Amino acid sequence: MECTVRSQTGFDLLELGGEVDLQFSHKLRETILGSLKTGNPLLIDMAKVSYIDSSGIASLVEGFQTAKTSKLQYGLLNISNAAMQVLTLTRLDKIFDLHSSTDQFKQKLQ
Amino acid sequence: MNKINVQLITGIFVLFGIAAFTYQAVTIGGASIRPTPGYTLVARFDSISGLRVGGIIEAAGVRIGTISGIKFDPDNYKAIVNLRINEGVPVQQDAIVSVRTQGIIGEKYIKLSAGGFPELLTDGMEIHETESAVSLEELVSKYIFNSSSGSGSGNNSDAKK
Amino acid sequence: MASIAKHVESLGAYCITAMEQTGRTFNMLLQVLWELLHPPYRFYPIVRQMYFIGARSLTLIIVSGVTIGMVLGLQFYNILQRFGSVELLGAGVALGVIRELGPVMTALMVVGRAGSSITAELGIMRITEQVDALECMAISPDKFLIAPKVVAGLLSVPLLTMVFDFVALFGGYFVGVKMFGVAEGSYWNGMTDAVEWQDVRLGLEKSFVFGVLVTLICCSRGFYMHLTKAGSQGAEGVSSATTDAVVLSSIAVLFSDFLIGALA
Amino acid sequence: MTGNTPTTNAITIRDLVVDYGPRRILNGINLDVPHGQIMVIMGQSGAGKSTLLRCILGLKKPTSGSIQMLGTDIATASRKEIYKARKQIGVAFQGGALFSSMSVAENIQLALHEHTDLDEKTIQIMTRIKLDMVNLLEAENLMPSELSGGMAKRAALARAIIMDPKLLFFDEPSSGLDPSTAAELDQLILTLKKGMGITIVVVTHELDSIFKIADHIAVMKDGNLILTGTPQEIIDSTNPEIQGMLNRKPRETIVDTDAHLRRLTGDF
Repeated sequence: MECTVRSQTGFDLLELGGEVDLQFSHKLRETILGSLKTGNPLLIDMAKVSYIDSSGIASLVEGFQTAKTSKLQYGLLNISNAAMQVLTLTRLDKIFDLHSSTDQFKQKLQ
Repeated sequence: MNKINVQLITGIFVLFGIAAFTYQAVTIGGASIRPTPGYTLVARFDSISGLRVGGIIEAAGVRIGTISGIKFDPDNYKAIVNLRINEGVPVQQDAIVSVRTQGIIGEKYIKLSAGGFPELLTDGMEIHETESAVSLEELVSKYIFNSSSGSGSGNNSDAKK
Repeated sequence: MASIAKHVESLGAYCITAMEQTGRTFNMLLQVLWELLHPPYRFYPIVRQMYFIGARSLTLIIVSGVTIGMVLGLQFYNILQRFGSVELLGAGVALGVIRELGPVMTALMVVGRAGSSITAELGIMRITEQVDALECMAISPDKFLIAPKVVAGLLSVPLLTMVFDFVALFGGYFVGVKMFGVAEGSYWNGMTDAVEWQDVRLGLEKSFVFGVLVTLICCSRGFYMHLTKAGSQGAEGVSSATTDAVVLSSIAVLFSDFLIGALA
Repeated sequence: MTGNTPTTNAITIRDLVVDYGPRRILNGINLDVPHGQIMVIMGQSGAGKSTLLRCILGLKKPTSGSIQMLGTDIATASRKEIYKARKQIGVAFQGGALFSSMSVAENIQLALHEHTDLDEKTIQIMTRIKLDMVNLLEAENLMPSELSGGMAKRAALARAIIMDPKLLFFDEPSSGLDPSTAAELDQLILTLKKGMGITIVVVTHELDSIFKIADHIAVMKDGNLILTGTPQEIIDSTNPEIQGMLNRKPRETIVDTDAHLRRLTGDF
């Protein structure tokens, strides 16, 4: 699993890739929660996610809830097919803020 | 079932059990964490039949120590008894120790009678004046057959028939 | 002739079953030991089982302990009074309770209260495929189900025995001192003089052995229910396995009590 | 791991024989379960379906033969290897087999608690995701004894998929359920296959659900696998036994009055 945070103007971009499974999802959780602590909005790029299981989804959900309570914008970017299937299955595609470009997210920030 | 409740009750149970054990082991069983302060004397008896390790030593009816060990001396067929005397109880060189019985069929214990010498015994020394256990059978037979020998005192080697 | 042969045959079959069961129980002990030596170590399940086997038996143990102490006090007083040595009452009650009755009675109470339900629980888990479900989740039933119960038995039975002994001494005290007027000092001093650390230790050793023996037998009868004749009988099988477990572990307690007494 | 050869099949069974005492229960079974598809093992009770399932799960040692499951030969593997393979599978048992001393949520979380060191919050969200999938969120804190048959089966399914298994076994998903609940479960099985790409093995004798969910069907009778194929192949089969099973004809169309009377009264 790859999981790196990059500072952009006005928000943080988390690039997620590879297989997000039971072994790695606690690292994902820590990264998301750590990033949100800085008080910046968070956009998670999921273009390179080849597999995500429900523990990964759970980490995304927890991040979403944390962002909501601290009134931060929290979005998912370029969701890969593999990830989209799981999101649809768990009916979370209707809950998360899904974006197809960084600009879309930036607009929302203003 | 409440989690905290389970843990609390189990904790109480464990503490209760350990307390009950400590009571038995220390108060009743006589196991002590530290040895009671005192010193050990040695005495040789012809017969101590019935005496046990842990038995009590009395002087004037007061408990002044415990029997800490019993060994057999193969050289002269005698019993070697280690007497643990409490601190602060002086034992004179000519003090007399005798094996006695509580009641008619009760526990055997050791009675210490004071001597007259000013010199006191110290740790590891031996008490020479000993009186052995009185055998009930012996007493009865003496009474019946009107044996001429004196009281049931020690140094009688005909105790066993 | 034929009927004699048949009897001999059934005796043989019985012996083979008994050997198999003993073997399985022993095997279970080895499994439990192996699991206990390997991580992960979990303590909460043991606490939970100690609550069930130990803490919940406390009332029963206290009531029966006091009763046994009172009975001993009464009986010993009647006997000792004839010899005029009622001052030995404390010693008699204490030795009887600490060396023999405490460990044995406690173990039998645990068999009846906790042992039977251990067998029933495991038997039901077996017939409703709960044990299989555990296996399929890659969770060792030995670690998850059996080990906490055996450890809890090993710890709870001695603790219960100590409680039993403690209250029994007071039961004897109540009858001897309060009812019959034995001198209070001679009751307690007689006890202190007569009981040695070795006696307490013997009682304790017995109760450790009983604790393991009882939980192990009850666990193995329930857990391996499917391998016995009872296994194919569903609910009825659970009840017969439970009865078997109670009878067997009671006999095991009494017999090993004799063995330990003889060896010590 | 033994035999970690890349195969296209999730399960490969070769010449599986199981004896129980003198009785032969499985008589040389050969079966392939391809990845990502639903295999239904059907047959009447006593045909050996459950024994086959127990063998695949490693709950029963076969007399001979080999069972490759996700690259592990279950028939010969050590306990450790079997446990490792089992972490990738989920099993929903017939009666649910929920642990009666734990609530539904605790049941579902158990494997996560035992096998992972995930955060408690993550575990809770995962549990709720799975409960939501089986439409059982409201039963989270109920005890198994408070569940209806259908709820227990759904809870068991949620427990089986909590670790996101590659392979899911479902023993009699619709037996003992009313038709609408059964249909709901069938739909759920299909969703799981599509959404998560799980290979699913279903053991059942309910014809209605078989043809709704199956990609492949294996028909068993008296310890033998008499036919394997797609649902269409099964329907088109000319095998009289299979036709008998499918049509469920009455045993005798013309009743021999005398013989039947004798059977009932017991007079011979």
